Amino acid sequence: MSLFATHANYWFAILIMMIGLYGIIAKRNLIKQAIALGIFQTGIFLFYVSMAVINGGTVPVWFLDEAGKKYAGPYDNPLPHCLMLTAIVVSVSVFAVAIAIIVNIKHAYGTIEEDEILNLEAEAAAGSEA
Amino acid sequence: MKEQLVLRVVAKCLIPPILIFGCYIITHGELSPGGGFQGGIVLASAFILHALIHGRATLHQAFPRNLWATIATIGALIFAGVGTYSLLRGGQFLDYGWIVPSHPAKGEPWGMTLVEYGVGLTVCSVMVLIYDMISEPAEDDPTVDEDSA
Amino acid sequence: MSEQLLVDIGLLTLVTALAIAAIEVRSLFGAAMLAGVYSLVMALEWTTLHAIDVAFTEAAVGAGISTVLLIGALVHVGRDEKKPRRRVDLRGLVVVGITGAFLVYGTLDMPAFGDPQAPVHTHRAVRLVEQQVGKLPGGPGERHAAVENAADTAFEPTSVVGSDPLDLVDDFAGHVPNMVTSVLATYRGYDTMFETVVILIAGMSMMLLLQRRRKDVR
Amino acid sequence: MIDQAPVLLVVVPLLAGICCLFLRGQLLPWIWAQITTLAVLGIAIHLLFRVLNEGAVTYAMGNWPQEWGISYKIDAINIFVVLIVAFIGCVTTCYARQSIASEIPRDRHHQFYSMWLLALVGLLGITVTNDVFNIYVLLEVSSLTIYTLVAMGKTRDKRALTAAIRYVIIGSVGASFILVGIGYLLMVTGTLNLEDMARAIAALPEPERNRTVVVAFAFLFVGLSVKMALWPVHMWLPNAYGAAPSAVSALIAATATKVGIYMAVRFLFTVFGPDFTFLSLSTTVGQFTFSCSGILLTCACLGVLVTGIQAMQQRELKWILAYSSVGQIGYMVIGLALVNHAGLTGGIVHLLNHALIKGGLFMAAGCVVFRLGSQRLEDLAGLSKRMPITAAAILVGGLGLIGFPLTAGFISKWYLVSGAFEAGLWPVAAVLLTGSLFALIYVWRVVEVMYFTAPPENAVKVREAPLSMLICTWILVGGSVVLGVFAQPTVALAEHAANQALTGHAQILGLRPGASGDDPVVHDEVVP
Repeated sequence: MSLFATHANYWFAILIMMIGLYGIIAKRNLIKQAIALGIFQTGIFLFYVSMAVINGGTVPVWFLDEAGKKYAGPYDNPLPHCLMLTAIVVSVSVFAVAIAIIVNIKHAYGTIEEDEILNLEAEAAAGSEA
Repeated sequence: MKEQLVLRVVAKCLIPPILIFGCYIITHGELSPGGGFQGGIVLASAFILHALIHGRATLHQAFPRNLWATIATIGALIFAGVGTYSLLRGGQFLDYGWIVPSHPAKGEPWGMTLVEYGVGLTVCSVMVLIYDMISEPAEDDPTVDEDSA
Repeated sequence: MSEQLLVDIGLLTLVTALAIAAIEVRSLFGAAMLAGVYSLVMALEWTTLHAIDVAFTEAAVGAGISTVLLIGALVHVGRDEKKPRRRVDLRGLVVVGITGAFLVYGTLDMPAFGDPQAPVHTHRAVRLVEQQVGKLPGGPGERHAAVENAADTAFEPTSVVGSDPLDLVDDFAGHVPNMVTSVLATYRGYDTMFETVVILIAGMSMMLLLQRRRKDVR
Repeated sequence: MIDQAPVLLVVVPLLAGICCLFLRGQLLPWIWAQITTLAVLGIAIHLLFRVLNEGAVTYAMGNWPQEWGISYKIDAINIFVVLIVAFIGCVTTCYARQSIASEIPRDRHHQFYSMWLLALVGLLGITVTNDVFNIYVLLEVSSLTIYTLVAMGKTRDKRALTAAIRYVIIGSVGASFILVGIGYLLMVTGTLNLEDMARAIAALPEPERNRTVVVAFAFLFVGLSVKMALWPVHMWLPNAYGAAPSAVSALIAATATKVGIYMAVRFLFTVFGPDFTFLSLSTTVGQFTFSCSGILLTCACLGVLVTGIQAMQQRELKWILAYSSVGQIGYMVIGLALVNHAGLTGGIVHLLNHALIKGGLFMAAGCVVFRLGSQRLEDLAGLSKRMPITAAAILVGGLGLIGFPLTAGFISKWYLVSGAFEAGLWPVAAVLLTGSLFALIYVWRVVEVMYFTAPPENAVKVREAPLSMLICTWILVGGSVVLGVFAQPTVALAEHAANQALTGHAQILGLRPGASGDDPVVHDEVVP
């Protein structure tokens, strides 16, 4: 139980990552794969953000306490937050590029189901051989 | 959706505050949560809202697509330019201190503000571009004429 | 069990359920909506973990732009997923199970959640939080520092005591209360520049891949 | 005055790549890209001499101390990779003008070349940076641009799209694994600087028993394997290389996976250290001993054999080359996993040799596609009569793939085989030779069709490829022959790099003095 209390946040992050990874492996629909990739990455962000927490800490923005002095802390660690801002931006960029390619695939092949696309490609290869 | 009176009125009321809020978030990013990226998205949402209600063609009349691409490029150039400026003055890349060489520690906030605006410009225009592009009809769709290009 | 933990676990259970639903639901439109809600609840969770900036971004990106993108894409690709052959993919479950177990195994040697003595809080972050990293010699302040003080000023903060209400000595001649912004824009500004470039690349990719060709060009 | 060369290496193509979006037309963006890549090559050569004369070069972004900010550090290992990327970037840009003009719509060229330059930014940036998270961000810069560049092959071959989406999904999962690994390491070390991280890991009590470090190592390992296309996680590579526009195939085949291997060297040798990676991390289960070098060698050897057989079965020239690439990556990984001086030298020198050979071969394949509009083997019949110079380039490049004496491929294989014998691993040496045999077979299939089959009756008349494309092809193919005959300079550089890899970790920890060890500023004890 004590291990659960101290590590539950990490485990939930891992659980969410794995849900995303399962979606990437199991789903044949490309849009679903893209969504699952996003979920996988949010799991990682959750892990980093959990890393930043300090017991009794507060939001990493300096502020004045009642006495008019700078609140001495502890503040949560801003470094992982900053890294995750960058990573979120990267992940939305990857998502946008993925969606752009998927839309192109729909126009070129008429489907976005991975197995149907593979069938079409196999047929095309067989057709050009004959 | 041009006939939806309620939507149009509400949008008209909402868009100016959203724009102001976006600028506030970018500028105030050093003092409170927020920054160039978040502010840029808020700004973009105002334009996307306008385009959703009045159609993309209306948006293109005021802000053609190439303008968005240019703004996005300029935003990234501002960031890289601030870095290069310090490099040209003889310092390290991205050393904001060189913006006010007589008092380097005062140059830092200047650099941060400039950089945040660069990020904001790029993010805002790229988000509008993304919306614009994903709403683009297919290349071989015969039912659409070429007005949107 | 602390209140924080209870709130966390409640929210995280909700997030997990939403994630499963977003992946398993057959309608792609439903999946897009659920992914948006998932992002919003995740933003809420990050607020409880005090990551305000991250929560702000996630709400704007995940619930805003990503959903717009997805719905725009569904106009092109249709809104239903093909019926899968099997409900549950065993191969996927095995891979995920092994990977997940391995990751959990790795957390066992980690410092406890919220431990103030964790290396990530004590090793390098302290000065970032205090904003007292100080620059290497060779900056523009060198001349002034050299005049005032001949001693090695490499790690003296280059600023002077400001007249601001917080009365601080830091890297910024005054202060940047939002530490996330100060880390993002200065100490790790180089990463942020590439973050901007990544966004630019995403925009250009969309234009390269989706823009209709004008009829007069080829 | 501070020497700005390290940062200019990345900032020049960055600024040029962004500004390229303002240009219009077909010729102007290309000239712009060509000037930029030439400048980058110049900076890289300047840096080479600095590294040779003064040892490692460091550069602090924003003048922040490297433990808190982001810094660059260029030593003997990365200057070698920087030179490869800069040189290949320069030659492929020259090649790209006519090749791309025939494959990309006319009004998109400024965006295409902008992507092209930004891909180089990412690759160069990964190579010179000394910060883990910066590696991740730049990895995504290079990956995103390469995804798009690959997808641009859609106008010629729509398989480029499916190849691109597979690359997006697998590549992003790989990058996410790297991000997880970085997170676990950050958790136990509290720093992002590579050297600082190496010191912090070494300072842990028994790092090889720290479960977090071991899991971080494993995840970095898997993520990097995906990025460098190590068998069996290479699935994204063949279609991406085969269906991409020809110039893009040449660029990424010669640089992207090489940078992946460089990252692996950096993490395995500099961050974790050869002792940790290859000695401490072995576990014995029953009668089997699992060690990192064992796993690497098994994957690499199986990769060489399996992809050799797959390459024999392909019917299209670029797919043969792509499968052969995975095998050749296996050779480089074998070099790393042998962990001795000869093996590592062979692996590192093969980075360059394979970049030249495979870049030249993909360019020659691009010439074929340019004129014939097809790359299927049966359409290549009688190519020696129809396009003799291109056919000769494929022949010479193919000899390099086999490892024929007097070609660069021979030099690297020589070192790899002697490294394998030095380590007492004769099965590995046998695999290396079998790989050459397989290469002989798949190259022979191409050569047979080109030289010993008459062109079909109804074959369209084709001219030889344009001069600019031929010259660039022959610069690389000829270069591989020249480096096969006069191997001394490159082998010397590679030996230098191998030394650096084997001793760098000890230098960082201060166990061994070295010119390129720690930078002079040590600031831990100063507390303001």
